[in-house]
Amino acid sequence: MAVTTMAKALNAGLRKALERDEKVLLMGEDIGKLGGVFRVTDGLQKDFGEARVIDSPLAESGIMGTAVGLAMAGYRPVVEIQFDGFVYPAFDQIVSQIAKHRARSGGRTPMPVTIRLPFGGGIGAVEHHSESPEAYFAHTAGLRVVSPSNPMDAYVMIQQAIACDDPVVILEPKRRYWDKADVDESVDIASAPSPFTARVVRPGTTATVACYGPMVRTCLEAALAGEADGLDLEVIDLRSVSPLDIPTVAASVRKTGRLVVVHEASVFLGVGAELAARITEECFYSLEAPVLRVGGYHTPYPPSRLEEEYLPDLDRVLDAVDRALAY
Amino acid sequence: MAVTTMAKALNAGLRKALERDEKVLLMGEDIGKLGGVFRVTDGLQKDFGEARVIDSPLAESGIMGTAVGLAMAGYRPVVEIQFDGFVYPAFDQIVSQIAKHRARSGGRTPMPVTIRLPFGGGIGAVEHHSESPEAYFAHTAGLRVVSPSNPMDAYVMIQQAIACDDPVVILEPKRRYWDKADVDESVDIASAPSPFTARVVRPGTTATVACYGPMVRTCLEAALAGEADGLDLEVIDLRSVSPLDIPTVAASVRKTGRLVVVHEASVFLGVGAELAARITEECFYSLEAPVLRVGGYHTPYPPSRLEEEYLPDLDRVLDAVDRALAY
Amino acid sequence: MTADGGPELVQLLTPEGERVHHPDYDVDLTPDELRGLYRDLVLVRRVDAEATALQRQGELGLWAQLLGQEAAQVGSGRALRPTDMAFPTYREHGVAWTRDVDPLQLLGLFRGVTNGGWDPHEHNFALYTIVIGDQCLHAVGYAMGVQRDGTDDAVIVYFGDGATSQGDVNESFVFASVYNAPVVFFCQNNQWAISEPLERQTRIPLYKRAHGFGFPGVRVDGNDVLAVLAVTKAALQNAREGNGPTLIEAFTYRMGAHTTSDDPTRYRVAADLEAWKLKDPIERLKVYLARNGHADHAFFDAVEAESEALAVRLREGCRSMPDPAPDSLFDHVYAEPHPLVDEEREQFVRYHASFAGGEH
Amino acid sequence: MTADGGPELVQLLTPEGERVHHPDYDVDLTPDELRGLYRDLVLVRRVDAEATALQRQGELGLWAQLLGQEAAQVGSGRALRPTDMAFPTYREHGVAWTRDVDPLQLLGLFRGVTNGGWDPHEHNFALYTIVIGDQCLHAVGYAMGVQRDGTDDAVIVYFGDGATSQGDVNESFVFASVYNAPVVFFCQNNQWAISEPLERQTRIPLYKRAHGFGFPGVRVDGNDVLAVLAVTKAALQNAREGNGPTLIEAFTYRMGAHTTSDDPTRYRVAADLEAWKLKDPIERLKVYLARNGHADHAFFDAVEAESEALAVRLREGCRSMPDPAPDSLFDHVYAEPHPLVDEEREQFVRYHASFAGGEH
Ligand SMILES: Cc1ncc(C[n+]2csc(CCOP(=O)(O)OP(=O)(O)O)c2C)c(N)n1
Ligand SMILES: Cc1ncc(C[n+]2csc(CCOP(=O)(O)OP(=O)(O)O)c2C)c(N)n1
Ligand SMILES: [Mg+2]
Ligand SMILES: [Mg+2]
Repeated sequence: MAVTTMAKALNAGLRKALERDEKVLLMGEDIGKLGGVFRVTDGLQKDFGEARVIDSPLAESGIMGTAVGLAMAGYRPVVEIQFDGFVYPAFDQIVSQIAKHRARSGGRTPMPVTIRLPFGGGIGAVEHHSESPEAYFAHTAGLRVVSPSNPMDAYVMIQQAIACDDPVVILEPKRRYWDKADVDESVDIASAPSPFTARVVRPGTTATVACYGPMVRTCLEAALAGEADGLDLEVIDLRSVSPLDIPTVAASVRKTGRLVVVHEASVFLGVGAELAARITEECFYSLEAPVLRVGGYHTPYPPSRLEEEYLPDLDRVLDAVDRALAY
Repeated sequence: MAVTTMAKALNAGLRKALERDEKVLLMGEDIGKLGGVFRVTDGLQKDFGEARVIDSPLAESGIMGTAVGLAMAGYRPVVEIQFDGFVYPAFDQIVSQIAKHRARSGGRTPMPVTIRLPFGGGIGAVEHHSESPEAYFAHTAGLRVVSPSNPMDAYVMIQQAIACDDPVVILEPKRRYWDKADVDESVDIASAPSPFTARVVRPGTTATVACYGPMVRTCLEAALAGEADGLDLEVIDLRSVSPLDIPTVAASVRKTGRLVVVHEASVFLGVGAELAARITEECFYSLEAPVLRVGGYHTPYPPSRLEEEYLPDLDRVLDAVDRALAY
Repeated sequence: MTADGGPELVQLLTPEGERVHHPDYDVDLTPDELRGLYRDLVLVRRVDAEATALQRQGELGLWAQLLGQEAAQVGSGRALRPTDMAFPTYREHGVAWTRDVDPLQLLGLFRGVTNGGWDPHEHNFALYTIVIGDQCLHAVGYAMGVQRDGTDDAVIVYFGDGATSQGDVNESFVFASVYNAPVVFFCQNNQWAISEPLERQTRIPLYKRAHGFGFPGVRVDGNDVLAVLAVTKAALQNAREGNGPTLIEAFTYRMGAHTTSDDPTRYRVAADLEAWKLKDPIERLKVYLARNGHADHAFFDAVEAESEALAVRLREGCRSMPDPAPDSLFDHVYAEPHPLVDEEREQFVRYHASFAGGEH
Repeated sequence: MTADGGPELVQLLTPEGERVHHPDYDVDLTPDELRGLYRDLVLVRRVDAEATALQRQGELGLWAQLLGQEAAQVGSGRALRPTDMAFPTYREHGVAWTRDVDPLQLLGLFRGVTNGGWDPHEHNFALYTIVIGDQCLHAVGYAMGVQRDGTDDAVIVYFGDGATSQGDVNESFVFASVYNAPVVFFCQNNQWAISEPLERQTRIPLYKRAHGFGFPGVRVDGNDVLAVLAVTKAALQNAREGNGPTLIEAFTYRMGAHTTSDDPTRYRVAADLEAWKLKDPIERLKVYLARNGHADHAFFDAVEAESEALAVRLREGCRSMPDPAPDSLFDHVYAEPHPLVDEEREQFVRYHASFAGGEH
């Protein structure tokens, strides 16, 4: 048990995965000597060699397409896309090959590819470095999409993603890379909760707030601030955005009667839309208010001097809760 | 006024656009001598020359990226992607460049690019030829996404898309290319209804069915069949999936109290999710039942011998209406 | 571009069936092996013809013909060792044949019964790839796996002239050269990408593309099964020995339509087709075999009979091919349980059962 | 790969400031023009240094340094006519300078005030492109527009050594060659793509990539402003005359970090840097000017003074640069009215007004 950052926890998880299974390979831009621009792969090339921690040419489709081939050859490639905004050149290989290949092969050829994607805003970056593309992947059958919100989950979930025989996109909330918390490296990933389940991170009764990745901290802060106003919010860390853990959210909504979904991605056709549609169907008679959504606007991610205006914050979460309570 | 197919109506619309504005260019694979694999561009290269109707190398990102440059140079490129499943290699140029460029330039550089995308299933094709990727584009701020359901709309909407200073993805329902109807070529596109508005194509009172593109005919057939069971369905042809014409749908739902959304794309994070979320918010107190969705499953599009099982049909639409009415 | 492939063209058997020699490439085959190649060519062409006919009869949704490309495919396919891996496009029926994939499994794909069909691992023959160029990266990745496994297997990947314009194909050249991967890029330049002639993809011969990435490129007469075999073997050997990738441009011609949906009369002239007919890949081997006493009438008759029997088997097999079970569309999407897919399948089964019960 | 660019390297001014001659390329500049180039180089370097400092002081979120690449950028930028169009990456501050873009506008981008900054049409200088390689296709498309306009303008596009691995860059080579577009591909090979050395992108010199696509490639000493000017002018002229694209590989070195976020000590050795310092692009021109009496102390002092004044202006301009209005994030997303954006903007404004009213 040691206090560490999410970036270091991911590093430790990757190291464990490399140790456990010699078929695990890491590939990406600048992940070798540099250890990745966020140092998540720091020291791994030195310890596991250039054949297993591979600096790739600067071509995302190339990374993803060769990962497909490596998977066919029995490897478990873990690819890093340097920033969210640079995953799009690889979109075809992800959507047409990685996602569909297992079904196409009648189950003969699994695609145990893990796609590491530092995502989201709030770090004062230039354009294309703050995107939240999860809806694209979640809408794509054949993929799984998860996002850890804290170091411990990051440590476990990266290993679970790598161990999973399905392709998993793991969205790493880059603004939380430096958040610190306890990480217990002795945990057995097989007996840890499935990464595809949600977790109630704060029980409450007034309303349910569902979120994932970078927004979990924001929503917990909102819940804390809300206490002063007499709000007792239940906060759910979805952890997985595809599949969604509907039973956990529905159980909460049946109790609270209200749901607010929070994410950085644009609200329009964002994950909140699916949750709203689905939860309304599941809990039609329990809902006291429509499911409300807090998220990005229908605009490109703005220049960094405006990002605080764009990103959901504590106030916007509470404002939505207020609106839900006003029904 | 003449009875013609949707493919021919699109051809006539493209011809009009080429005649009207010499900056309009067509680009794509096999659109020249062959006239496109669906003959939508038949005869246009012969009449407008190779400089304006351009057979491109076999590279979708190349098509989309050069279209960006042509737009910067003052042209209005209309690009054809041969089939829905081949748009993904161009995803980066669409999402990171075409969609964002105008905002990036502070409005100085519009991106009047029209992306023609034959989409959807039901034609007995091999893999990658029956995809419904609209949610990806609709979720992307900066794009507009429309889909005509009939020859007349196709004729007008393709011209309106080309005339629009924003990038427009026009989803052409390929299984309806050979559907025939009256087309009035004398219509003035400027005074025609905006392509970004929905249309009530069948008024009714029992429940509202919202759909677009290929599913409009299916839903109209369902409405007709439903009459026998005493159902009086209101059918809305959304025409635009981004933006969505919320007022038109909301007005209908306030009247009927029930909404079923139908599309071929996977339900999970499909357009129906957004409509469900949004309409539930708008019409919370009018809804007698949750918004129900009929669409593709969370699977890759199946081999063609199974596509009838996958695609929403008349029975599935009516089944959803029945379920909505059972609340 | 010279229509005959130019002076660079590697050829070992002329269109007239004359055995010629090349300074860099040669093959030394027994009469048995030569007859085996002939048999392959004939049977592969027959598969193609039957499939085309079955499509016309409505038994297949589509068929992508290989007519004219038999030698390119059989020659390269027979150059492989069983443990080598091959990555096809959608037209490699001849390569599939050399990898012992039952042609009925190809028909299943074009019939719409499956999106895959065979076991890629059993045959060391990947599934057909329809998205142009995607498989080139898969092949390089697989070759990187072979490198790590430490075997001396090699990998071959097929693609067309049109595919050379795709970003993915060029990225695969980068990865293969930078990692020195044991992969052979086999481009069948059949002169057309649907309706687009080669000039829409390149202004120089395609084999030269490799030089821009720092590895060898060679143009071979794609209608000469011996030359293709020799050139491919050499390239594979090179790969095995750790010398990295080679690009082979097999200069050939698509004698048929792009697919059964295509109408080539809209974009190409009959004269070209006539010229290429004179370079038929099967005819020249037949002449060579007969002229050199490597095969007699009995042999040719036996192949013909085998071809007839194959045709019968394909027709019957195709017509009696069952449709997949409706709910199989939910199969194999995920390896591990997935609540949404499970739920959808359940609803699907329940809904269908309601019809069976006559409820609707 | 030879660290000095090898025998193919086009050079007109040695690192020692000696004017040498080349059989294919030459420039004939007046002393005034030579001094102008020197001034450009010095001021561009100063912009870079000031911006780096401003980033350290927290005024910019990031800065991508061009230190060492001044000659490649100024030489190529000055080869352009005003009506030619240039497409930059994120590091072309020197080219921006030659296109009369106020450096403050570059600072605005890295400060996070805008994602664009200048008017591309006014300066014939496109916006910075951050997604590696995307702009290469834009440039080719623009050049196709120029072709259709029938002018004799040319287009230049900048990209790095790392970018050559991207599919889009290679597709741009295909389109440019097939359409014979009037475009010059200007690759600044600064030996590094962040932490990855050139060997991770190619195993042969990059200028040779062009030969695989059927157009000329040339390697020029990127630290020699005269050679860059000469080679770029020739390539542009070629494009104007309808001879299609050229790839120029400017052989140079990134003397600084990739960006201010980068720590190059993790991946490269100090000795390389020292070796490249001896090839400084400014020093050699200064020596040449002084030695040949083209410039005197007064001139060098004047440039120095101008550089100081520029620095002051940048510091002040940057610090006083206002943040954009909050609701400007909704501006210009669409050209035509969009109900969702309009509605979101309205809610946004209302929500913010509620704070102003002290409600929260
Ligand atoms: C990415 C992509 N774009 C478009 C298509 C549609 N398409 C199928 S085959 C083909 C032409 C391929 O030409 P070539 O590579 O020369 O191979 P050939 O068919 O001649 O064997 C096209 C454009 C596709 N399958 N994939
Ligand atoms: C598509 C894409 N992938 C990754 C990145 C992150 N990135 C920014 S610069 C860079 C290296 C670029 O190297 P090079 O092309 O040599 O240009 P240089 O920075 O050396 O000028 C990388 C990987 C990006 N901007 N775009
Ligand atoms: Mg071809
Ligand atoms: Mg570089």
